[in-house]
Amino acid sequence: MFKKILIANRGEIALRIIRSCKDLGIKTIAVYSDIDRSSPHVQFADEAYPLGGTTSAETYLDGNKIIRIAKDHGAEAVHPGYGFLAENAAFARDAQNAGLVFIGPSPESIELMGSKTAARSLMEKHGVPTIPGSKKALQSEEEALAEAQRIGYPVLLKASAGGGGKGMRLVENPGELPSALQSASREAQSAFGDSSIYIEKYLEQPRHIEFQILADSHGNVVYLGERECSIQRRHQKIIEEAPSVVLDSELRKKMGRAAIQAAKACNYLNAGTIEFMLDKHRNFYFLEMNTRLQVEHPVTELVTGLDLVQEQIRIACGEAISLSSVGERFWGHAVECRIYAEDVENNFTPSPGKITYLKPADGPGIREDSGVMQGNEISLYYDPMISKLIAWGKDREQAVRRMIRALKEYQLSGIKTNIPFLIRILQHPAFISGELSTTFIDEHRSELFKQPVTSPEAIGLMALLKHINRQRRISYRSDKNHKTPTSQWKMLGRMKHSR
Amino acid sequence: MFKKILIANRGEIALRIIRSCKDLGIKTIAVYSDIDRSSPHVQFADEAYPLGGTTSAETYLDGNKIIRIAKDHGAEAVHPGYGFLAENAAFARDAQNAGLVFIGPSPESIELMGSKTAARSLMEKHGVPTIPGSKKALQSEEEALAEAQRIGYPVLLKASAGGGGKGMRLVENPGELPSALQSASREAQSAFGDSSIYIEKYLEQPRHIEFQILADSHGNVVYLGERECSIQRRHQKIIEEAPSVVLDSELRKKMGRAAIQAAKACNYLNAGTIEFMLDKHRNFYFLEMNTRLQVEHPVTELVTGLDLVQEQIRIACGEAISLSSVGERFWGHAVECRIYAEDVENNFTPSPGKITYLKPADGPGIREDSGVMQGNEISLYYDPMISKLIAWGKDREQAVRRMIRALKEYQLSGIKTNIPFLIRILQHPAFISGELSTTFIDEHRSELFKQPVTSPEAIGLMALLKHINRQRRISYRSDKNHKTPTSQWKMLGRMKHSR
Amino acid sequence: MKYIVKIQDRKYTFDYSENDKKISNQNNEPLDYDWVELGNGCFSLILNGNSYICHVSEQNGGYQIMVDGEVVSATIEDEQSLTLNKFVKAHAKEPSEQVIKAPIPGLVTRIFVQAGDKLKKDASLLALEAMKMENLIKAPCECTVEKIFVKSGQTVQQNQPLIQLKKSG
Amino acid sequence: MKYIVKIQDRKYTFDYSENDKKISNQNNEPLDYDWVELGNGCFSLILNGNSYICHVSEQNGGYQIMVDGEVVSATIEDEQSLTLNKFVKAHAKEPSEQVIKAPIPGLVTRIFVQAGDKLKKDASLLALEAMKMENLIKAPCECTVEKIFVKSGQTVQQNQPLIQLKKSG
Repeated sequence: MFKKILIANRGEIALRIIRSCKDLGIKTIAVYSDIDRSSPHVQFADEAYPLGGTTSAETYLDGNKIIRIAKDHGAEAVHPGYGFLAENAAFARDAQNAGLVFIGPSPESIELMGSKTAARSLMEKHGVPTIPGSKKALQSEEEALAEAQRIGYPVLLKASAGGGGKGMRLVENPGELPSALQSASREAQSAFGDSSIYIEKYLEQPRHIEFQILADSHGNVVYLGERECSIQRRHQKIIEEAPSVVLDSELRKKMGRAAIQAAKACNYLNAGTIEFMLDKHRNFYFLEMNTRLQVEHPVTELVTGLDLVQEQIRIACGEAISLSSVGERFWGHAVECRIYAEDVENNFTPSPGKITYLKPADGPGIREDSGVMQGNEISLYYDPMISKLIAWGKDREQAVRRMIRALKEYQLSGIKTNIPFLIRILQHPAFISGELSTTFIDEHRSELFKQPVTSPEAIGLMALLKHINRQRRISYRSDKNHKTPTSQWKMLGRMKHSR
Repeated sequence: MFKKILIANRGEIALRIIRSCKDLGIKTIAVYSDIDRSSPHVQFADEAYPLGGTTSAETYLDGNKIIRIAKDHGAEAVHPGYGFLAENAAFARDAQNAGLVFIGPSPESIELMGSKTAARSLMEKHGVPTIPGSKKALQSEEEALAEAQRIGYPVLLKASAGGGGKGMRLVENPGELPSALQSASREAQSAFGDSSIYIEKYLEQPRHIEFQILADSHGNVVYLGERECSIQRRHQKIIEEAPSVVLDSELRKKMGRAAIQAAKACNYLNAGTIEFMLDKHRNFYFLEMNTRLQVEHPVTELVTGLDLVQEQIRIACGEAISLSSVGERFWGHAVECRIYAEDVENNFTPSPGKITYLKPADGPGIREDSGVMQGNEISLYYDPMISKLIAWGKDREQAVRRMIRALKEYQLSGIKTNIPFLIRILQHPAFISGELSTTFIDEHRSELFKQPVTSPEAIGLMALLKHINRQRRISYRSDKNHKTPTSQWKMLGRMKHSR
Repeated sequence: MKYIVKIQDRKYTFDYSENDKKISNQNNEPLDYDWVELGNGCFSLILNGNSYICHVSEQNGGYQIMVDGEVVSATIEDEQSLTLNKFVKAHAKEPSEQVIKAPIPGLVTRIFVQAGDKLKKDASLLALEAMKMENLIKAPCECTVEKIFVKSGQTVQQNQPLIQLKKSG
Repeated sequence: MKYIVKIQDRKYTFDYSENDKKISNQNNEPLDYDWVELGNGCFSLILNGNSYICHVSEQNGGYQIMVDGEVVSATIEDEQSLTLNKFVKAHAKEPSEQVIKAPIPGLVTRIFVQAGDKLKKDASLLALEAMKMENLIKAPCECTVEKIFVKSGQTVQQNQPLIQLKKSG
């Protein structure tokens, strides 16, 4: 087993990896940008070294700086988390050349699956179904128009190097295509340094179902069941669950086998995810492969009992995976909500700022993977995700009810978050009955942006009492439910003395 | 299902019950003493009413006040939690007479098992093995001396009405007996209003193994496996786990059947716990039955997937339990640590005070059932337990490692706690190898009260930096690892602007 | 003293007595309340036995209240200021000019309009990139572009003026 | 300025320069440190690349440091005060009288001794009940009881004097 690992990431995922390392008795090195000095991942690592600078390019994307720190301080391996350098083949190669173990697949697998068009071709060659569309990056507006005509509107434009909804556009008719293509291309360039865009058939009411796989260096490949991630806004997942209500054992086996085929097709090593779209006729199509840990991996952990980060580390150490049929039977049901700093009413735009008050939820069935502390700042420089709340229940209903309870308990002030919006989704009849699709939020827009339900009189009174007592700390109880006002003052006096 | 339940308790257990009610869609009523106005159970209940007063007798032990509030505000049932009125037959009867459902067993069962000596006789009649000793309350010092002589020293004095280590004394020889008897008797009078004491054989290196049972109104009685609660200080449990490392399937079945026999002997209804002592020859003896939810119930929840409070409510509603063989197979392993406000070095005396800083642990495998918020006071009036931290792992090793990680992450200031002591127990080789007994802490005293391991130079520096900068908030980085000191000041300036 | 609390589009009137701290609502019913600060802007309110835990912060002269996972904004006026404001409003005309400000800090990646353009509602004005996402800023109504304060490639702060529009008609 | 930090029974000397904020340890090695307050008395220290999160609070003129689940007490003296203290100590004799104070608030349930009693180490002095638990207060050394300040049944505050003892021999 490794003695020391450098974690080339920040936020909740860095802290989450540190925790798994501690549980294995492995020392950890954190790296940090200037504005992350006060972030939890820096405090909870055994060692921490500054990267110097603030932008992603100067810090968490600067592979050379990170490799140098790893070598200087005796790390044997690097865990890239997700995002940043996690799917950067050059970094994986540089790390290996520097004598470090990259905790992930080979640079060749990353490259192969990193190009969405190349990945599609490979899948087709290996009999994994793909969505109809152009196989390669579009060369011109004319080609895009012709291709769209061939497969039929609506179509989806997607970044070749992309993921996470960046550089993605839905186009309903030929008139919209030229400007959508330009804007997607610009976004792709800025996010991935590659402006290539491809086109594909847009599926109606599709579900996003993905399979978690593990592959070791002894040739074993297993799947750990699926996650349904259909609830998305701006093409980004916000609620994920495992298992999916729509899969039966037969379909799960069929998709699981396809996932293993996909992994084998690129000689995959370590943890990876095969994303599929499932249409209403229960046809599934390969979407892409994420050659890294997913944001939503905790729901799989809760229903399989595995620690996926520990599995990653063991595989990277050369150990063989010793799992059998974990992909078929699950322990209850798990749901994850991503808590984002964003302004839901304003098209989910990021809402940066300082967290002035934070008291997370806890209690039965609740796990939190958070990357922030009270006083931390959600900046513009990185992803605006604050925390992941994960609920487990013996069935889906219990998991969802526990999640709603936890979201209502969660207290965070200073910035706008999507917590109220998440609660409205979870309470929506269509969500409760499991009628999900990637267009869920658009379909149910009118009910999801409804007004709050707490008594307006109580809310009004809260504002008034704060207003009246802005300058002093008061504690007042009207006398109806209590013996006399006097006893209240006595009580306060007593409390002061006992402090 | 009930529409509204009153919770006749405080602290973590009141909040924990509120959470289960929320998950079932049941409204909750909290009651509170004057000094508990700012406690979480008051904030998270749907309704809250003051009991008026501070002492237990004026508040959480005043059944009449509580029943009146329940009736006035439309509660259909009362959940007593543990402690206070949970094992008070008169309260259960009064509640029923007032038309409320008491969520627990019948007053008759409570009475029967409430007297430790009557319970022992009943068990012997039903073939459940008990520890050799006097069957009834001792009438005099002479009787005590004679009885002790008969069963042989060492002997244990115990309160007839007791539980939780109160009124309990270990006596090694006849010379110690008179004063121990007086002091135990006084403590029993003050804790339970009953000074009766009985005597029994003291088992050497015994383990405390208890069985969780559920009994419904349709005649079904099941056991949900065992909990090992051998780690105790001052005769009170501080670390509990499920399953126990010492039980094999055969012994588990044997003890489980005895537990069901015990429950049937007193016509038991709802959740209850049969406590056994297991000696080194694997003989087990009935210790007592707790006719209520236990503090340590969460470890059973984590390995069975059940919510025991919800099971209690369903049974109280007349539903039949639908569980089969849950008592035989478990999902991984769970450990609970009770975090107490106490001064470990000073014989575990309570350490009351205000919690000036609180940031609990979270992350994979960690559940917290807490009853306090930052700013709350641990008072002298009630039990000094602050919180329960519970860790789950796929095996015992992982659960224990996660618990150690969480305890090290847990940050609480203002009062002394037993956190450092808990860590030293969990890291002790005898604990790791599962060699537990109720005398564990005494046996390993010299290693458990060892000094800290963090670099003293670092600790010294922390004190010095706080000392130097008492008056102002500083942020200083020496320049060795960073480009220039200037860039640090620049960074700070940048941060200020973006706030 | 009477206070008017505005939550979204609705108004609630409360009467507060400085002397005995009693508060009655718009139906002149006295409110049975118990209000305790738990710390850090976090409060407990028990109103007619109903318990709420909330976090109240000041925001743009009003208040933001977080309760039960929901966030609500409220503004408060007392009798006197309200009377004054009504007078001012009655004598002012509705402004026909509007300055579009940056809703978030970010980078202006593209400007789609120029001064003098007549626009329909929801026409794209400019693209603002923040946290790697492109955000389109659109026209709030039919209007004419009056002034453009920023250039493509420019970094802007939150609330920095971007474009001045004049309402059509 | 030199500072002496005492942790349990060991002493650590640091040299701190007000000008450049540099600190060196007792071996005159400059320490590479980075110290940030995270809020509420919670601090982050990075010392030679090792990261610690700690909570430091003032306590009886010294400091209590909580780090990695452990709690350590420290006291600090600077050169000047240390020299002064040494002088005072050298001229004072060790006190032979000791007042036993209540370690916790509680109720005195029983007093086992009376003035004039000669006691062995660990002899029970009195019983103090708090949080429903009886706590025996014992003699710290061989001694004689000089004065008893409390009565059975009396409620006492933390640090309230209970009994005055005189060390034997």
